[in-house]
This record gives sequence, C-alpha cells and structure tokens, in this order.
Amino acid sequence: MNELRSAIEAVLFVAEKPVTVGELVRATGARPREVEQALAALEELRGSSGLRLQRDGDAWRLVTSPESARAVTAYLGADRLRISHAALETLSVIAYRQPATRADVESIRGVNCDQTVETLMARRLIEEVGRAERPGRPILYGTTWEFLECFGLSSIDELPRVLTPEGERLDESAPREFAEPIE
Amino acid sequence: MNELRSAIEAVLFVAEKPVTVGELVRATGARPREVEQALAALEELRGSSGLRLQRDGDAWRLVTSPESARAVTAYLGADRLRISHAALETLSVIAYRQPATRADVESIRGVNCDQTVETLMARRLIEEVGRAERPGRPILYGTTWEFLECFGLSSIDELPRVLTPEGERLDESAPREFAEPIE
Amino acid sequence: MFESRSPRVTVEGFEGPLDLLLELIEDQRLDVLTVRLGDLADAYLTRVRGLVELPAEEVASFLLIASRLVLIKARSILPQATTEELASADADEAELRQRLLEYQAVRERATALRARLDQGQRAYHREGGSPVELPPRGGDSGALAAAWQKVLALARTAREPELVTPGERYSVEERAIEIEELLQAREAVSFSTLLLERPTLRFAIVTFLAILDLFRRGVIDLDQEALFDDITIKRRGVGQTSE
Repeated sequence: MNELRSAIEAVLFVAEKPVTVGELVRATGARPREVEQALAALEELRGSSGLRLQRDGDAWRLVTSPESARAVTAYLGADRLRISHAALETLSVIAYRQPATRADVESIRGVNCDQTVETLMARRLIEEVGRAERPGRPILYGTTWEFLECFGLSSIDELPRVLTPEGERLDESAPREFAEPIE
Repeated sequence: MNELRSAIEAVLFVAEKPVTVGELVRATGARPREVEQALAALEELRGSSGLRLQRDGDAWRLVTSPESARAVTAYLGADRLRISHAALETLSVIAYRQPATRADVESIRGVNCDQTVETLMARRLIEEVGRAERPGRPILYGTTWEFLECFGLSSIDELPRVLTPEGERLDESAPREFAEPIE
Repeated sequence: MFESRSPRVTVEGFEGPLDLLLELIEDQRLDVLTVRLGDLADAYLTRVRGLVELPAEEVASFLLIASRLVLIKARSILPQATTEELASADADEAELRQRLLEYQAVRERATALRARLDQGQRAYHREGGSPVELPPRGGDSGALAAAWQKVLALARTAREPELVTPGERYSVEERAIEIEELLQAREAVSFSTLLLERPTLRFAIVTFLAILDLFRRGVIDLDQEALFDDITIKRRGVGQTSE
C-alpha cells in the first residue's frame, strides 16, 4: 500500500468523528485530488477486509464491514436496533428525500409524525440539517452517520431501491437534492 | 481476506482496549487455534497498511503504523480533543449532573452509553467516584481534573449555565436523585 | 427505551388512513393505478366503523380521506352531476391516487430497510480509545453546554407525551348507536346540536364519521340548505309523512 493511503487510513482510524477531504489534505500535505484518488483506492482495497470506508458528502470514516457484524455485536454485547414500523416509514421518507420537513413526511404518510421524528432523533438516526426557505422556515431533517451504520450502508447512494415499477418511477422523479415541499 | 480474519479485524477495530484470544474465540465462535492463525495472517497482511497489529501478552490491538505517525500527529494536532458528538453528550450529562450512573445517562440520552463511557474513561475525562446506594450499587462517574484542564475550567462551578427556552435553569428543573445540583 | 413510552399511534395494525386505504386495495387484489377509488368508500367506512378506538391525533386525517372518498363516489354516481363536478371528481381522484402511489413506495422502502435491519449486517464505528497517548486539550466548554442543552431538550420532548392524558374514548359505532337512538325520539336533529356545547375535536370528528356511516347504511337522510350551513339529520322516511 502506498504511503498516502496508509497515512489516510491511520488518520481515519484515530479520528473520533468523520474526516473531511480538507482535513486529510492538511494532515498529509497531499493535494485534494491525490487524497480523493487514495480514498477511492482505499475503498476498493478495504472491500475485502473487516473494515469499510463510509462516506457522507465530503466526509469519510472507517467502520466495520457488515459481514463482520455478528462477531462485533457479540463482542460489544450490543442490542439490536428495535424500531416501530411507523418510525421506519418516517425514516424512509427522510432517507430517500433528504432533506425533508415534518410536513413532507406527513403529506406522504397521511398522519402526524411528531412522535416518530422525536424517536428517530433520540436514536440519532436523523438530525436537523437546516431550515427550509419558505414561510415558517420549517426544520429540515437528514439522516446521520449512525443511520448509515445501523443499516450497513457505505453511503446514501446505497439505499435499497424499491421493487414496483411505480416505485422505481418515484425514485427517479424524486432526486435527493429535492427539498421542495410536496404539494 | 477470509471471513474469520475480517471478523477479528473488525472486533479489534471497535475494541477500546486490547482483546484476548479468549474474547476473540467467544466473539467469532472459532477455535483458539484458528483465531491464532488468523491473527498471524492478519499481522502479516497489515504490515503494509496504515494500521498494525500489536501484541501485548495474550491480548491484541490495532494501532496506527509508525510510518503514519506524522499525518496522525498533524491531524490530532494542537486541538487534540477529537470527540464524537455522542461522547460529548454523555460527557455533558456526567459533567452537569455528577455523580451520575450509566443508567442516568441512558435515561436522559435514550441510547446505550457503554461505548461513550469507555471512551471518556480511556481519555481520563471521567472517572469512577463511588457507588450509588441502590440495588446493584451501580458505579457513579464524575469528571476528572484532566476534564477541567481540557475545557479550561478552574472548577466545576465554572461550567457554563444552560437556559431552557422558557428561561428556567435546566440544572434546577431536572430533578436529580442521587447527587446535589451544581450551583 | 423511548419506544416503550411513546403512545401507540397504530390502531389495530393501521398506521393511518392511507395505510388503511392501501390495505383495502391490496385485500381486494386491485391495482392502485387502475382502481376506482370512489368504489372503495363503502368498504373504507365499514372498516373505520369497525375500529374500536380511533387515535385522537390521526382521526382528522381518517376523516379527510373518508369524506374525499364519499365525495368522489357521490360526484360520479349522481345523475345530475355536471361536467364540472365530474371533472372535479376526476382531479380529486388523481390527486389521491398520486398520494397512494407515493405512500406505497414509502411502505416498500420501509420494508426494504427493515429487511436490512433483520439481516443484522450493520457497521460499527470506533468510539475512541486512541492508541496515541496524548492528553486531551482544547475542549470547548460552550460546545459542552450546547450538548447538555440538546440532551435535555431531547429528554424533555421524548417525555412530553406521558403528560398528555388520554382523551375521552368514543368509538364511531357507539356514537352511531347514540344518534340512532336519539332519532327514535325525535325525527330530526341538527349537526350542531349533536356536537353539544363545546365539543372536543375528537368528539366532533367521531360524530361526523358516525353520521356518514348512518347515511351510508340508509338509516338517515342529510339536508343542507347551503354550503357551510348547519346539517340537518333526519330519520329516513321522515319528511313527506311527518307524524
């Protein structure tokens, strides 16, 4: 493994929070483009190990591979995430449309979502990511690193696609950047 | 990389302290001999990456490679408190309510806090200060002098006051069962 | 933890009015894309009537869907319906169908996410225990205070539902029986009378659903002089042959 890749891996290992490309550039003294290439190489290399690279936008971190989950869960004695179906529906609206407001969730699910949003916040599966530019400036929610982790995803792009043709159509018609209210 | 090696790597990655072969056996369900073989293979494989396997008697841990030290130090730099959001929240509960038990932290944060408590202990930001007088005699945690030093406080009394939206003092409004409020 | 405290928003397995509607469509092996939604009005009201207790916060949306289904159906079967009214029913139906499609996709996504959870193939990050032995420095006490404030705010909102006392419990069926009995004694009654002095939202909605249900079963006739006027509820058959 080349030196830059090793350095990046080591930094991601000691970091206690996701590391941006900018931080990696400062730490290694390499150029942004080199850092990005090294991350891509590392991502591929790590594909077959017990560790994976996880990405959210510009930030990266090292996590365990989903295939090792059983051993890690056994070692940590961790609890399995228990989540109600209602909360999971709310989560899926936010995950696939992020950022999304409570009103977005309610207009799709047809029911009040205050409780499920609070539950998801308390479990750190979603977080506030800003305010919508419209009257009342409602809070926008997005998913967290913990969300990616709990569902064993490397990034939001890995969200499972739905099966029906209508669903596929909706997936395509609602791109991720889509932050407009659903009318 | 084979499955057992990946699982061992993942366990060493999340572990807060060196992991014994016995613990790896329990976590993976493999035989001691298989675990030792996998560790040896992993050690060799890891030789050229940013991480190394380090042996301490019967216990093993992952550390950064000496070659990456410069980047790691540059990243950790002067601002050394790289602490996750979750750990900061746990620390805030313990700092403002001390002494506090894990159950206190969990009842407030609503999520399991074992990992974050271990992190804070490893960083010497919190320590055991006694046992609560109630069934199970759970450990009570408080902040350390390193905590004060780290946050630039001369005493716990200097913690910033926190106000609720309603303007009332939170540390007064939140009843504490086992310790005196911080004044 | 938090979940055990949260109030149940699910009624007999239904997550909401769209869920109920989708379930009816699936029960009858119909396709969301082609089913005539108005045709489901009767089945929908029957199921709503069967729900022992409607959750207070959701009941308004159950009502909204119920009344839209009835409206779509009414507009499409009334012989005197104008072209405009029919177009309006079509637009209503198209909008509702679009919402159902979106909701159906959400349900499938939730199921896909559930499958991932069930596989247990999650990732774990490293919490710390840095192998580099450096004493921490540079902590920001403001960030600590902000974290504490956030934790308390979360703890507070998560507990709020406990403080809310469960409202009165009426089922649509009980209310329908009450109204039917009332109409045995007097042949007509106004909607505002049925609502009593100061109705709770819940009571008003359950009463309205009960009236819809009685109308659907042919027990009563409804009369409204003008839009937004008070509705008069009459025992069926009363009117021409008043006693």
